[in-house]
Amino acid sequence: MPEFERQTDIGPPHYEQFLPEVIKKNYGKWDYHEIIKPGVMVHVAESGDKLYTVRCASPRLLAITSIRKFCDIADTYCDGHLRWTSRNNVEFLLTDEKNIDPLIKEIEDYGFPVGGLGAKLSNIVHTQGWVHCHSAASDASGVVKCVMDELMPYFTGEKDLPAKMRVAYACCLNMCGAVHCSDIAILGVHTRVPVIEHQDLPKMCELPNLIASCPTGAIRPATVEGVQSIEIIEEQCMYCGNCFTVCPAVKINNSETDGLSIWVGGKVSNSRVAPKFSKLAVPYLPNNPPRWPETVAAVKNIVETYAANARKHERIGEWIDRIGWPKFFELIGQDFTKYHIDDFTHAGETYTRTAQLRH
Amino acid sequence: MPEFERQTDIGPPHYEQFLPEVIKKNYGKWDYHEIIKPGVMVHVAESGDKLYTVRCASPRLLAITSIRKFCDIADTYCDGHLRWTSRNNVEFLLTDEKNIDPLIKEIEDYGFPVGGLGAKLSNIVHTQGWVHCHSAASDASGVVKCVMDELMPYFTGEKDLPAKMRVAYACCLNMCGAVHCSDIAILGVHTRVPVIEHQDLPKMCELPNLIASCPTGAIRPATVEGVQSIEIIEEQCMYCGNCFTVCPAVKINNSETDGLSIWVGGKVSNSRVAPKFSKLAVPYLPNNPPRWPETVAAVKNIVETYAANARKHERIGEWIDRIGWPKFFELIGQDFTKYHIDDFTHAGETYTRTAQLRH
Amino acid sequence: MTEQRKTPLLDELEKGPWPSFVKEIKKEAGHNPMANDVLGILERSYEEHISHWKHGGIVGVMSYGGGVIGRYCDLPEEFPNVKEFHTYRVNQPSGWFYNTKALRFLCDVWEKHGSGLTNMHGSTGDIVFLGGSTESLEPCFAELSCEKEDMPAFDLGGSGSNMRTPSCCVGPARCEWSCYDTLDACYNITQSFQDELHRPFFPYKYKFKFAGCPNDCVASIARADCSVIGTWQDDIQVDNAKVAEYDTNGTDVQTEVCGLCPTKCMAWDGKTLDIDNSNCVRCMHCINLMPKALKPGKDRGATILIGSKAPIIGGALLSSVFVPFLEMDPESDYEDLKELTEAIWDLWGEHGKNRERVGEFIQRVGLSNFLEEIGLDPVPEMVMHPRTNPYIFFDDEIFED
Amino acid sequence: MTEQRKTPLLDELEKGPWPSFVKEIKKEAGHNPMANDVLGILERSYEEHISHWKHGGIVGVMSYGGGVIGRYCDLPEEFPNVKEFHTYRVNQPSGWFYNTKALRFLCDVWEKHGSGLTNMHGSTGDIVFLGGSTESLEPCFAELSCEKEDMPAFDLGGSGSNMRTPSCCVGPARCEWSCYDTLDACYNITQSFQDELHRPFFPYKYKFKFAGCPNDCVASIARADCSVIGTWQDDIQVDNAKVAEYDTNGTDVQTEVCGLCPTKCMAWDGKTLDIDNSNCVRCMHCINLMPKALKPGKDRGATILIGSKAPIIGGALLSSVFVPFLEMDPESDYEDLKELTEAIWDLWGEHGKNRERVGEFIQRVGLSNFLEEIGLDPVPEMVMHPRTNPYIFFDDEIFED
Ligand code: SRM
Ligand code: SRM
Ligand code: SRM
Ligand code: SRM
Ligand code: SF4
Ligand code: SF4
Ligand code: SF4
Ligand code: SF4
Ligand code: SF4
Ligand code: SF4
Ligand code: SF4
Ligand code: SF4
Repeated sequence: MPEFERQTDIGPPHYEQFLPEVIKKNYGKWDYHEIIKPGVMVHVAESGDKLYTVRCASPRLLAITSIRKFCDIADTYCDGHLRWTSRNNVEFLLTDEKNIDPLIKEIEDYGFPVGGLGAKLSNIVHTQGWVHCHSAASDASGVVKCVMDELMPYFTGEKDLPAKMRVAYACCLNMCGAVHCSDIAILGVHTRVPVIEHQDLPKMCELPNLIASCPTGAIRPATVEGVQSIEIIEEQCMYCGNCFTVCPAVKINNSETDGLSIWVGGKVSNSRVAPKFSKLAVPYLPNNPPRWPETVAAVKNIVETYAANARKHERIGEWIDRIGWPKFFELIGQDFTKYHIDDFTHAGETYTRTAQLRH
Repeated sequence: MPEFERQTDIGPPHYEQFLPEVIKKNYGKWDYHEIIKPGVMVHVAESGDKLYTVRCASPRLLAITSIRKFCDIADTYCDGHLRWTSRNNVEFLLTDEKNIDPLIKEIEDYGFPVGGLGAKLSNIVHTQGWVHCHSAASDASGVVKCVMDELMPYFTGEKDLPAKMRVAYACCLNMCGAVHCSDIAILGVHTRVPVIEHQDLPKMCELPNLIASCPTGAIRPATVEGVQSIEIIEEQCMYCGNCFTVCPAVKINNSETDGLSIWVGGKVSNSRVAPKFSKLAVPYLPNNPPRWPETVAAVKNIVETYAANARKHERIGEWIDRIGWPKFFELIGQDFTKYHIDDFTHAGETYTRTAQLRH
Repeated sequence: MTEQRKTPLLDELEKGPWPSFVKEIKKEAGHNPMANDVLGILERSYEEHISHWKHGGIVGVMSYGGGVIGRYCDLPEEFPNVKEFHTYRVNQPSGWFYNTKALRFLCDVWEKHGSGLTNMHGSTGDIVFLGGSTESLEPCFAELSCEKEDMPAFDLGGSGSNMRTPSCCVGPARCEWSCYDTLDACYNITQSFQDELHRPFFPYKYKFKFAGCPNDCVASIARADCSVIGTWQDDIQVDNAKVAEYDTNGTDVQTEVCGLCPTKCMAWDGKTLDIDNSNCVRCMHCINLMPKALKPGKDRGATILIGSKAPIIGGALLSSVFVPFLEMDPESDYEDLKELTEAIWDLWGEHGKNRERVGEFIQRVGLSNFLEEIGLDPVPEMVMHPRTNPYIFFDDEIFED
Repeated sequence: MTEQRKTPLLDELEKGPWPSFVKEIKKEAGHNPMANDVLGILERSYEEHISHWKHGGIVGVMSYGGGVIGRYCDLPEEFPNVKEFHTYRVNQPSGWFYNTKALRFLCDVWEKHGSGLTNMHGSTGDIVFLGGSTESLEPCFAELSCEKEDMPAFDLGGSGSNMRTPSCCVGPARCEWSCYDTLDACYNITQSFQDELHRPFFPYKYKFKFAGCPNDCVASIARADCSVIGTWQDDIQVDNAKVAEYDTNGTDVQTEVCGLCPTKCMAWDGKTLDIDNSNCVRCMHCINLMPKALKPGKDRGATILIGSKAPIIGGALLSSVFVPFLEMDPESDYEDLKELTEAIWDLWGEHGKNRERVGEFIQRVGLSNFLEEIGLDPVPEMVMHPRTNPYIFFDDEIFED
């Protein structure tokens, strides 16, 4: 008999065992909450009980060493309870107000700043990048680190923002970070037609799947170098890389020409205005590790322009809708190019079909 | 030498010769206008000159007898000057205020009511119908007459409206009346797959054009009854009749099943909100000449519901956008059906992609 | 003269207060056999719920490819006088202005050559002569178009795959808001493109409509391949004393005017109407409500929008912004507009598919490509918002700096 | 133990105030060869601007079709310890709540079997164990999943064409606005569909996300095939005294609260907040701004929306309304939601194309047809507006009355 007897289809452990007592007692009976200082909030229950939350940043990629350190801290101050947020921040759950400051000191000393609550910049949701993924047009963790180094005051609350700001990063058009509805999205882009390894292709890939994978129908079957392979109609290829996703013999990665693009104005909440997609702001910036200065500068410029100009409670997309896209491009100093105009299936729906214009 | 020597490419006569003196003098120098009573307005020039306009209805289909009568009236009161509007009303142009009432009496006695100015219902823009067109799913002039008989108080000003109301009629999906952006549009619809006269088809029609004419790609070449003809994939046909437009052998008209549909909420002006398309309100009403009672009742119901509920200056589409479509359907007592949900190219763009809902 | 047709169903449409088209037909039917037969065949349609007209085939006047819509009935034995029942599209004068002399002339010609029935006007804007025989086409056209003393000559408008008859709003002739001379522009364009109007050699129809301001009283944005809509660049002209008058005489300026401004760029404190003109989108609403107090600015011109059309084939389109602001000085002879138009016609003429309107063509090839070929720079005014999908066709230029 | 890799480029990323992932990797690289090699290969990517990972092929644990993403590097000679570098997706507990005991257990297991590196959490919500060898898969999984005293067992989450690991917001555990029990619903659905989670037999992935209110703190509307978003049917609960307190303590209630309400359905006169609840669209804005004074109504449940996804292939989608209001009583065991889900899976399973997400499927077959097959009536809430094009597929039923 093996040491450990595998079980299948048991599902995740039940969450209840992980809830602190104060939550179990007041589950579903919270009355209100208040942010008491940057990164710290209190939830008050109908019973009068209080739950304090201290939120700290995380690079998402965590060593078990760090997780164990979090455990030590949680054992000391939180009766062993903590959680992660949907944006990869860590939340320590306390009942004793006196523990807040010592906890903050300890976690910040360990290198994890506290903040991100309320009308602030939160953590950048991101993806694998060169750390683990084959499709990545750029690294994920590295770009995120560089951008957040620069924007940290908006996380910790040293600098103010009109409203919540959600930045997201995805390393290719698969968009695992679901960056398509972010205040600011940084997106890795391929910019060249894939190179086909014809000799490998028939062994590795199924032709019908491969052909069906292309959003613009750029792929057609062809006999090349004596094998049943494919050809790509160059003018129809917009480098999405989906052919590579289904077929490793169609190489999309390119160390010279892969780069980054920046998108703005998306949101997810239904608050005030309906959820929105992010729209293209900066079509292409070079891949420039280790510190991606062009990308960092571009993002910072957008954040600062927004912070200086938007009204209270306005997410960046609401602000742009109020001032108009021409003004936005003017303010951030970005040329409007042919790349900004949609040319995919529903492109016509984005054309301005009114004479309502600012002049 | 013929009696009349034809000239070509001379274009229309120059408009200037048709302008009354007061217009020539004040051309481009009008200061303001005022509606002084239903159907009558005055334009005051910077010079202080005044131009009065009396607007009267017309069925658009005019006998030369009537046009001559208009000429008599214009000669009597308007120094021989009149014009038509973009919605087929007649405008008599006067400088002497005293002539207004006699003119109104005379034209109304002749059967042409005065009105349609300002926040009123104007004339129904319409098309040929059974009077002249091959494609017509219903008559145009007849439906228009019946609807306006019922709604005339909104034209003459006896009854009030919150804003301008533009109704339009088109007898088939070609929409020659450009009804697609009307407050209320009445649209003739075919509802059955066309019947193909295979023996005639090859003689009368070019196959590639015919196949390309179908918006849903329902037509494919086929040999039927021994000739090179086409077949229509029934499930893909939505009866638009475009195949009939390009090929007389594909018969779309059907005396049993052709009918009418009603669309609401479109507009053209850029005032307040951008121009909008009309949206489907009532999918199908039977073709019921000579008085089309179902259609008249449905239009009247919409107009009355709007008049009773909208705010001042709100066009019908603006009103519906404020109260929401569910409420609109409830107020007019119309079932929401599968026909109301778009299923053409950009259908997905019309789905509700927010949790913002009234409950 | 044959007896007037019996029309019990149509007679129902003589009742009621709105002017009756049946009465109109009957006004001619007593003395005009074509009018009488159209009454009869229409009654038949009312009985049977179906049209009795057939496709036209090619009829017209010599050397023109358009201007006449051929029409035949499918019951020629019963209604011999409308066996052929073609319509003429007679090009209307700018703004649909007439004097009675010209109108009487048109009536006389049409009494002589046709049914005596008209549409004033067709949806595109033409004077429509409703129903004439093939034989009558040439003599009728000759009489309309011949040079005569003291009486203007008329020409035919468009039909088929050509430029269609342009039309325009009443504009400076009677409207205080007209931001350019719509009548002149319409006349000028019509005259400049007579060949394109009369001889179809486009992929499909091409319509012009000229509106003097964003109220768009000719519905140009909904039904013109080229919609020319007047607008201005500088500040709205405000007379605050007059605003105050409106405010005391029944217009709640804050609620009705400022409150409905689409960008909420105005405020009224009882004395001054404060307009943030940089955020005014030239919608006209405030001006519409207070014509005595407000006027468009003085730096005027037009926005050029392209591509509106009815649903067939790809779905209806509204026109979309092509040139945000174009000067429309009559002195310039509208050279810019003409150059753009010719560039569009060249491109679409060469690459447009059969029966593909220019709005559909632009969507098919992509607005960016279209602009590049025409030689216009993309500007953000052309789109409601930049693209949301990441399917970007990058050129090598992105690698330059 | 080999020497720690030299990483001059990555070392640049140890600088700066934000927590450094390079530091994280180095925390393990000193004693874990896999972590050390991933550091090395990543440095290479930084030098060459390119990924050194290859497609995975099928790796996994026995009897499961998902839960592991296979990964190999293309430089196995140089970096032998990451020759195989698969990730495990370990199904997280609802709401990402942990106690330190469970966390330490996870760390211990991963120290033993893998790189010691994790993502807390993956974008879908899983605990991601970043990098293990093929050989380690079974023992690691066994240790995670085995029954043990006083320590919860963990299972794998989804990958491939199956149900993906559901996730949910913190909900009633800490949030005063949760309109249903997100943690319970997420747990219940996950447990009920274990087979669908572990064994891919769908056309493509299918994701669930549960948000307790329209703030949507799990971004469900943007990235879940089924987005369950809490809402309420009755009136917002108002404590006017508390509204007044906000008004005096720095919130301009009229401007900031009422003025930003999307339907402008509220007014504040200094004493009473008057809400026209029939026009409230449950956007949460007013409640967000004044949590002490306002609360969602008491008649609570959820809106079910379907179909959001990333751009590939047809363009990104947001989820669209499928059931405007569904009760979410835990007592009901979420039977309605499960029934609807199974109906969708059956239909899409049978007719969906390979790699076609359900949102794309609905667009392809048409929402009306989809609803008909599922057995739901169309309601106007499902669309922003009715159709604008006249291309209607009429059935014979229109002739009945
Ligand atoms: C902890 C977390 C849920 C979880 O289960 O993990 C959470 C928790 C709270 N959210 Fe959230 N939200 C969380 C992700 C989100 C997301 C999802 C995302 O960012 O990916 C959204 C949608 C974002 C978007 O629209 O793009 C989100 C949109 C909101 C909003 C609406 C903001 C707006 O006006 O658009 C509120 C209301 C507010 O802040 O006034 C809100 C409010 C709250 C409150 C105040 C709810 C409460 O009463 O407890 C919580 C703490 C406030 C805060 O962070 O400022 N939460 N919240 C998530 C924290 C993420 C983080 O680490 O930053
Ligand atoms: C005579 C005519 C122009 C022509 O060259 O023939 C005309 C003339 C005027 N229009 Fe117009 N409009 C005329 C068709 C239109 C159209 C086109 C149409 O209906 O097909 C529109 C767009 C309709 C739409 O949006 O669907 C139109 C939208 C307006 C508006 C904007 C109304 C709105 O708020 O949406 C105004 C401003 C107003 O009324 O306050 C306006 C205002 C005016 C003024 C007041 C302009 C002026 O200062 O002289 C004119 C008379 C007022 C009136 O009718 O109430 N006119 N006007 C057309 C009369 C048609 C008719 O017989 O009823
Ligand atoms: C006479 C007129 C209707 C009327 O009663 O006023 C008319 C009548 C016809 N139109 Fe039209 N159209 C007329 C204005 C329009 C308009 C409105 C406009 O120009 O402002 C439109 C919508 C705007 C547009 O251009 O898209 C219009 C969109 C169509 C279409 C659809 C075109 C499209 O691209 O979607 C067709 C179909 C076609 O061209 O094959 C069409 C075709 C036709 C044909 C020629 C029928 C056919 O199948 O070929 C009709 C001849 C009817 C007859 O027997 O006399 N007609 N047609 C209008 C022209 C009179 C004039 O010259 O003043
Ligand atoms: C690990 C993770 C990113 C991360 O760093 O967190 C991830 C990683 C991958 N995703 Fe993803 N996706 C991850 C969440 C997402 C999300 C976000 C979400 O689930 O909320 C999305 C967008 C939402 C959606 O589902 O549309 C997402 C959209 C995709 C797509 C595009 C799917 C589409 O329909 O558009 C692909 C391509 C595919 O499936 O072939 C993809 C494919 C992939 C693959 C398997 C690469 C591939 O070509 O097959 C990546 C493996 C990377 C690696 O080496 O580990 N991944 N992927 C996320 C899963 C972790 C977890 O289980 O918690
Ligand atoms: S976004 Fe692309 S490159 Fe990044 S993890 Fe997802 S699939 Fe891989
Ligand atoms: S990269 Fe995208 S567009 Fe280009 S061939 Fe591959 S799938 Fe098609
Ligand atoms: S709408 Fe259709 S039926 Fe009516 S005139 Fe135009 S083409 Fe003929
Ligand atoms: S009626 Fe329309 S949809 Fe049907 S076959 Fe003809 S063109 Fe196609
Ligand atoms: S479009 Fe403008 S300028 Fe022309 S008539 Fe209408 S309101 Fe006057
Ligand atoms: S024209 Fe329209 S946008 Fe401009 S100030 Fe007036 S109402 Fe506002
Ligand atoms: S979605 Fe709503 S219920 Fe859930 S945490 Fe966010 S605010 Fe609270
Ligand atoms: S929830 Fe939103 S829509 Fe409802 S009253 Fe509050 S702000 Fe208005």
